[in-house]
Amino acid sequence: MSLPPLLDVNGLHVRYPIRKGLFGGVVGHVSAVDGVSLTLNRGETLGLVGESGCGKSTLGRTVIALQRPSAGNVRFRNQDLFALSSAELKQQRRFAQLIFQNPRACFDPRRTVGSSVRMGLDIQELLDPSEREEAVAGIFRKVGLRPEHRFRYPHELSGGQLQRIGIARALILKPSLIVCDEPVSALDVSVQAQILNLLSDLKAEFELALLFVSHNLAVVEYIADRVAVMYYGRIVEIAPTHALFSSPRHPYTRALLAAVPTMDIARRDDPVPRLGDPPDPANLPTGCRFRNRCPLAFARCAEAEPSLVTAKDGHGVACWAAESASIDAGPMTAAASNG
Amino acid sequence: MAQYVVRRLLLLVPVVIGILLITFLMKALIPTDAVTAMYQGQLSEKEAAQAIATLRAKYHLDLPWYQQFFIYVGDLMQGDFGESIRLRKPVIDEIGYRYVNTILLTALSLVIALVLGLTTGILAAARRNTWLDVTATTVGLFGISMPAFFFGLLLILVFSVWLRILPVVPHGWMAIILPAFALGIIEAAPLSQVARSNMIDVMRRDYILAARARGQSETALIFRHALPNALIVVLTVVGLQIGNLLGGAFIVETIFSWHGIGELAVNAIQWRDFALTQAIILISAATYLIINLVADIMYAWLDPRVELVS
Amino acid sequence: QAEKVARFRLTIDPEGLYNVQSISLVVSEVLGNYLLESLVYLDEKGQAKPWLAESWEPSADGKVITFKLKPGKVFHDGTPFNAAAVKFHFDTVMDPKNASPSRAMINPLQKVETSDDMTVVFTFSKPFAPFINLLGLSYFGFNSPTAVKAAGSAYPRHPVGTGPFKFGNWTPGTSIELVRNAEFKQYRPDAKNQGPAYLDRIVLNVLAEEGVVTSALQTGELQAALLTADAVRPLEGDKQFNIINDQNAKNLMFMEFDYKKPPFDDKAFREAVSYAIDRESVLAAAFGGNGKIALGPLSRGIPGYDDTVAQKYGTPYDPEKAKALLDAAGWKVSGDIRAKGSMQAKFTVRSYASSTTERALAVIQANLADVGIQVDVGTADWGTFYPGLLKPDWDMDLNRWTWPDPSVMSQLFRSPGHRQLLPANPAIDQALDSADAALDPAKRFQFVSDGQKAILEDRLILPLLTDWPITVVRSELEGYRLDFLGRLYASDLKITG
Amino acid sequence: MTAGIRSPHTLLDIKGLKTQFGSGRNPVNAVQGIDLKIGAGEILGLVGESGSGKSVLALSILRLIQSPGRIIGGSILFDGKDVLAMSNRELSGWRGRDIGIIFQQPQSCLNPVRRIGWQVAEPLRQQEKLSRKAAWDKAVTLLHSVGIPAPEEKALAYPHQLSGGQAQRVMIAVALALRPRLLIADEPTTALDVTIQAQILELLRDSCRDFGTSLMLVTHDLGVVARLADRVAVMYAGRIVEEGPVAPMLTAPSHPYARGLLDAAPRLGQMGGLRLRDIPGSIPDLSQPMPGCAFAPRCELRANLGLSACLGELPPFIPISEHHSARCWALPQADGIYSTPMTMGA
Amino acid sequence: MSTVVLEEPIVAIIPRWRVMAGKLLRNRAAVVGGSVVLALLLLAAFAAWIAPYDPFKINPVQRLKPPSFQHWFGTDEVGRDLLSRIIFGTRYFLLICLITASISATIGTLLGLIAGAGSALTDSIIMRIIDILLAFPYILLVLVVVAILGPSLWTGMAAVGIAGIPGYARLVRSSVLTVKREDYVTSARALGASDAEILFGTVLPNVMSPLIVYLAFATPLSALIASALSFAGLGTQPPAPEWGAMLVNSRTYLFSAWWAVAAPGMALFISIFGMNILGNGLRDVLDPRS
Ligand SMILES: Nc1ncnc2c1ncn2[C@@H]1O[C@H](COP(=O)(O)OP(=O)(O)OP(=O)(O)O)[C@@H](O)[C@H]1O
Ligand SMILES: Nc1ncnc2c1ncn2[C@@H]1O[C@H](COP(=O)(O)OP(=O)(O)OP(=O)(O)O)[C@@H](O)[C@H]1O
Ligand SMILES: [Mg+2]
Ligand SMILES: [Mg+2]
Repeated sequence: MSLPPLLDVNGLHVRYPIRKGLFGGVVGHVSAVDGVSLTLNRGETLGLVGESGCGKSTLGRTVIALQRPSAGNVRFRNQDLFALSSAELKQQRRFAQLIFQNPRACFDPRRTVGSSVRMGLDIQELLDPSEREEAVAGIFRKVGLRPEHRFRYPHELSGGQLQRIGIARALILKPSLIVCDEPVSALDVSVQAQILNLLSDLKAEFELALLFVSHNLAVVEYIADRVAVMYYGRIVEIAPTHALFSSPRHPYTRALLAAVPTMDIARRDDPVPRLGDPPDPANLPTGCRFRNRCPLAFARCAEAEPSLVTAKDGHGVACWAAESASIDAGPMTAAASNG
Repeated sequence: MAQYVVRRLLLLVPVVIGILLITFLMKALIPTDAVTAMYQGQLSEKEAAQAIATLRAKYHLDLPWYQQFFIYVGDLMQGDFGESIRLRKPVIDEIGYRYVNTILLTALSLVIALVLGLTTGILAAARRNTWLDVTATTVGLFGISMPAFFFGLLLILVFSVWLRILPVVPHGWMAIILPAFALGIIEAAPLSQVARSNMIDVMRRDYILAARARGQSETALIFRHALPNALIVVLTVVGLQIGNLLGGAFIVETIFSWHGIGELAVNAIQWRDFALTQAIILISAATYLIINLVADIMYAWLDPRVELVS
Repeated sequence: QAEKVARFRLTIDPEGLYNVQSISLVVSEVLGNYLLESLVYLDEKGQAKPWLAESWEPSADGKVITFKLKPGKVFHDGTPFNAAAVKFHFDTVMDPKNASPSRAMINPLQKVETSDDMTVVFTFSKPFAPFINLLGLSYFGFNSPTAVKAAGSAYPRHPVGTGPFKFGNWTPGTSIELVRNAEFKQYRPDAKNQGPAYLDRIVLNVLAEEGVVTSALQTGELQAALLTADAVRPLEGDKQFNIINDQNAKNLMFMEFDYKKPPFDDKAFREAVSYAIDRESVLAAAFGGNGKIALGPLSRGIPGYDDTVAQKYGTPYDPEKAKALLDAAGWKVSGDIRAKGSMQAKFTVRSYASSTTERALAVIQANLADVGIQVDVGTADWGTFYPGLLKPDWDMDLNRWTWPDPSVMSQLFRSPGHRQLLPANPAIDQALDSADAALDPAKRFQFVSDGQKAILEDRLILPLLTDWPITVVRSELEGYRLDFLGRLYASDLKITG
Repeated sequence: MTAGIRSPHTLLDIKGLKTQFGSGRNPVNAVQGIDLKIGAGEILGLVGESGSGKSVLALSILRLIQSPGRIIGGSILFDGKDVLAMSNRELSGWRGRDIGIIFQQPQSCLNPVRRIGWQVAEPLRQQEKLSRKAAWDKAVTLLHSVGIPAPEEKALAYPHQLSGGQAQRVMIAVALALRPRLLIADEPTTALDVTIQAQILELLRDSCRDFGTSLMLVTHDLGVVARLADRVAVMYAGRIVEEGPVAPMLTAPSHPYARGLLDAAPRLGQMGGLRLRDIPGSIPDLSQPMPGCAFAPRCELRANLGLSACLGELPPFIPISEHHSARCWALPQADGIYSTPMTMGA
Repeated sequence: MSTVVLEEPIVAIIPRWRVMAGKLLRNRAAVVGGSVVLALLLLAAFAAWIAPYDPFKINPVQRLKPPSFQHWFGTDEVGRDLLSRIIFGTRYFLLICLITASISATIGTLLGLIAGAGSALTDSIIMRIIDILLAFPYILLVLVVVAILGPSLWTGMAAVGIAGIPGYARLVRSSVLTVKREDYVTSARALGASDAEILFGTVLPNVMSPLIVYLAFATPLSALIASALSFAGLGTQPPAPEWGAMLVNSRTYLFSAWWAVAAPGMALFISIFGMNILGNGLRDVLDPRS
């Protein structure tokens, strides 16, 4: 490939101070993103999965410069986002948009949804003011709503409708990247299906790159081209979707996959691997951060943190066990022999 | 915890210095000083002018305000609040007993306000939209809408002149009853409203629903589950109210001849007795700040989500 | 036998009970009524009579007065009252270090000497007629020098005098207790009781709010209190209460002008304003009619007040005349308001904030509006009002004085006047200077009368009224009587029933 | 397969239950006449679209509906006792002791200012009249039994000091404290991660088995249902549209809505580039009158078959097998009507 | 391509303000309070036509006459018609409310916005200033300001206005802190909106409803404080028919001419009461949970 990637994230770190008490004294730090590097090409969808609180949203927000990293950089459309002036950044913003998990929370309750969608055009000063309203009506049709829906307030719409409008709001700027932060987690299955279908249609039509954050593996499998698995600030495994789901290499990925309840009644009594309680994010174990929950953990895991090693087939994993053994995608319970 | 308190106390320093600075700036802006004001209406001639000059020099009133400020702060460091020009005695002597009076009055009225405000607020919330709620709310609004002196005089009329159960002229401990009630009832009104709306708010929370689902009786729900939560907000309001009580009770203090610093404050300003005004401001501000510190600590104690960290 | 206690009202807590330092009303009231005695008292005609003094003798040139004291008076602390005590008091007042507010009153006094234990000699820079009457004031009542020296700066909290009551204790801000002086001998012949007081104790309660005082009188928690006319109304007609008006009151409410500023430099204008005010209405509004309107510049209660001058030269309410005067002076009516040339008759009247001045101002405003002069009203607390007087930039102000002697006129209105803006007026200045120098009462009164006339003729001020302080006394308290200077015969007080 | 084992004893018997919110012109009919039975020891899965009235039904059963909502009709019998006729006093004795509930948001259901131990012990003290000490000890035991590590310490913690999974376990401990005969779990794992969800589900299943507790499990995750439920009821717009044993319900549901729901759920490892089949449109406005089948406006089947009855008349429950029935006018002709093949099944 | 337009019937959309107005009209408290405020506005606007007499016209003969057919509310200590004074007093009352509220609300809101949205440093500087204002005894603050500027209606109002700043600042700050974490604010930022655009375009409108409710409660309180100023002799200048001053000046008549106290007392009470219950009503109406 000669073209540079659309998005190139390099050694990104984001730390949050932990504030406590009335005066918010800083008592420690959470490394929400702890050295993440990844790339995303035009029109590609990267799924980002992982446990709640592992830093998916933070990563998503940082790559579109809604959050300053404490280290590392993000190149977007060949520009270092954090080296831009605010006017330049504003221009870049047009091309990187965001959709949130909770559609109800991401609309200003005091504006009609039409005006919320139009706001992007107004701010970015796209189109002639007289054409903007028409453009909004058009994008409403595009996401499967009637233009008349523009005049409603968020509370007058259902969650599914609002999520469509959320997509419309991002789409109207004709972005090249949309970060979707759990866009369907708050919706029930039937509405979720509507939104996922809509997204995959639009993705094709607009040559959109998506960074699709979710903890629902099935959803990610459905929409993503590649999937990254995150565990407490790090990417522990990254691979093309099919490869990841058919032959997961990191024990955490496998545990995740095993925990997803299937609708297959025959397997309802299958034992589910116990992972133990999640660690305190401010106080992760030394060495491999997964080791205290890992059935494969051995001495080396406590000594040093494994780094993400990408094989030729594009399948990357950060695990000592995966490196030292020839991992085949056997069931996890059987893979404990490395201990 | 101790560290936290120290840190909080240190935070008070800029506030206190700010207050001091502001008052000195104000002093520079106020168009008279105590000496001139004291010789008001005395038949003034050249000699009076000389007396004024003498006194002004004695109290450094002839210096620019910032020099006065440094002198004052210097004295303050040594625990010297200065001397009241009007009263010709150390400010502390006058403020001392009045401060005690004010604290007594504030404390008692606060107790009354809390008892009245909480019971009516909780009752109103528990019996929401019944006549009881309407009555409590109306009476509460009545308290808020009533000028203090008007209310004070009515209390005297009823309890002292008609019923003759309490003295008009303050003597002994009985003297505190009427002013404490006057203040307490007035302050109870906003407390009652806050308690009511917070109780209503808390009673709508999921954990109350969950507790009800566990078979808790309504009484237990209100007192054991909801009240501790509602109290948290009430506490903040109380902390703020104490500020009002400290300085704002002057009308009640005047009417009931309860000689606290509120009454003194008004006089001190009218006398342009700066050392006195200054000390009152300082001491009320300090009290306010410390009480709010205590309130915050209590807040952290009531609300485990808040942690005191230094 | 039960202790006899009377309870009276104080309007505010005294700042300290030492007449060298404070001469405020409340301090004078406590000291003058109960604790201190003076060299002279004024009889019902305003004549100085011997009290602690036996006799006095001015020198021929009028610059020296020699006082002989009555023997046998002792201070509450047991030390004798003598010439040294008198000298000590005046020396303290005159010492600039003490910045005594009473010093200015006796300005011509140069030195005080004692020729023997019972003789005091006062020397003046010029003959100083007001002196003898001033001595009757509590400002010149005597403190025990021993006690003053011993207590130092604490003395104002522990006064020691010779009066019928001794200082007991003081709950700051709340009350002052006075106890009977068992050794007391009355040196004032006009008191009914020549021995120690009948009452064992007097409690002075600090009560600011009048409504509260009325209530306390009704419940019997107070036996007597000074009140305004309004507060007295509910007690009127009730047999339980005697209402005492001090008709000897020596105060005057008046208006004055900025004489340097047009149109107030024009006598015709001042005169028109003077005719325009309905004093009876002011009196009714401000004091419930409790007092007397004033046409002359001196209060009726002051010896030397000349009613003929007041009637002849005064400006009784006559709005038509006021209008005529304004017309004549070139103030043309245009709409509701007059104007002369480019100047509109639109001014401000300022005063200190109190319910009485505010109501008076309401009437004044209405009266002036009737003749085409529009005034705004501005009141401020003393602290703001008083220094404003010294900045000559106001149009008119409403003011009030209280003083027992005709010398008030020279203090206030001898050029350049208390506001430093009066032009020299030989007629006024000479009459007032002479009045202050004439030791012979008859002569002095002539000058005082001339002074009143001159001030009136010049329309220098606009006298309004004298109000009578009202004391309400419960009927069980007997013998509540005030002398010419408003001092109480405290040893005469008796409680019955 | 453990599904389908029916206990002879009916614990909860709901008939024609109707719950309404608000009054005035347009009350919201959140529950529109529900008939439902739960047997002793049985696990019933209740699924349905968001807003279909699952939570309202759950709260109605416990009579926890608050103003402006109220139960306007029907009956609830719990072990033969008429729940709707209970006095407040009887209710508070019954709740907790005989019936318990767990909600979706465990954190917000725990009192933020009370210690965990206190909250677990509280019903024991109130209902079992245990002493403070005894209640506390039992609370610690309970916390241990739901898998809280170091229960003695954690009993002293406050809710904000717990993770979501721990909080949900505490909620379960509280609900199980009095060993109720029926436990209602309203989306107990929706807020949790899959890994923790798996543990909680296991815990619920084991607890029910151990204590013989019946469970009504509200969810819209069919995977969860597949894991736990013996029987499944599908709700749509305030009504149960299909009810039956778990196996047929998850493999061959009869009601078009139940089927649509099944199709819409993405399945791990089985999508293979297939497009998700969504149900166009959204749940009807429950404040508008619905004379016929509420799903009719969205129903492909109705459109395909051109049925007219659907919009005019509410279909009755039509039995499919012994314990399986559905409300659909198309049912008698249902064989082979579905155009797409099911991707389900082992 | 999924451009299927959903077959959802479009129900006629009621504008938001009409929804609010409808809610307001159905709220009894708000209606009662609102009518009081409306009545005040009408009285103030048409005082000259409604009042039977000149409120400044004194008549010493008619001093302190009890209510009668000529003078419905009686007369005051200089014989002015109390009814007329009360009617004209509405202007002062409303003026005081308006001025004090606009001073406290604008400055307080601005400070609160800046503190809530600004950097940690700005926040702590502003909050220290607010602390100072709060710790400064309320009434003393007012008195000192009046002492500096000289007493008049305007200085009194300015002082009361200043003293009211901390309440607004704290309220707005805490609302801003909540609102600025909302996703819709992040959305606006993602669209490229500048800080100012976000603050005034998105954050401010969303802190309006607690602000309006607070306004309805705090405003009448400042009218009460203004009357307390009159008590200290620093309030409105006579002969302005300002209720607080009238009440304070007539309080000695409580025992002898009750009507002189009752008229301004009731006027003040009813107005403050009305505004308070309007506030209660607004709170219920603006509460999204209701
Ligand atoms: N503004 C913040 N301040 C402090 N800590 C934060 C902040 N935002 C997130 N964190 C912490 O950073 C970590 C990662 O949070 P993040 O929201 O990125 O996780 P997530 O993977 O998106 O989780 P979820 O699935 O729950 O959305 C968490 O431990 C969280 O508590
Ligand atoms: N307090 C209430 N006031 C008014 N309507 C309500 C109230 N609670 C619920 N409803 C309505 O009742 C209907 C059913 O709601 P319910 O919460 O039972 O749905 P649900 O099936 O539990 O949905 P979810 O899956 O989102 O939890 C909804 O239309 C909802 O709007
Ligand atoms: Mg997230
Ligand atoms: Mg629900």
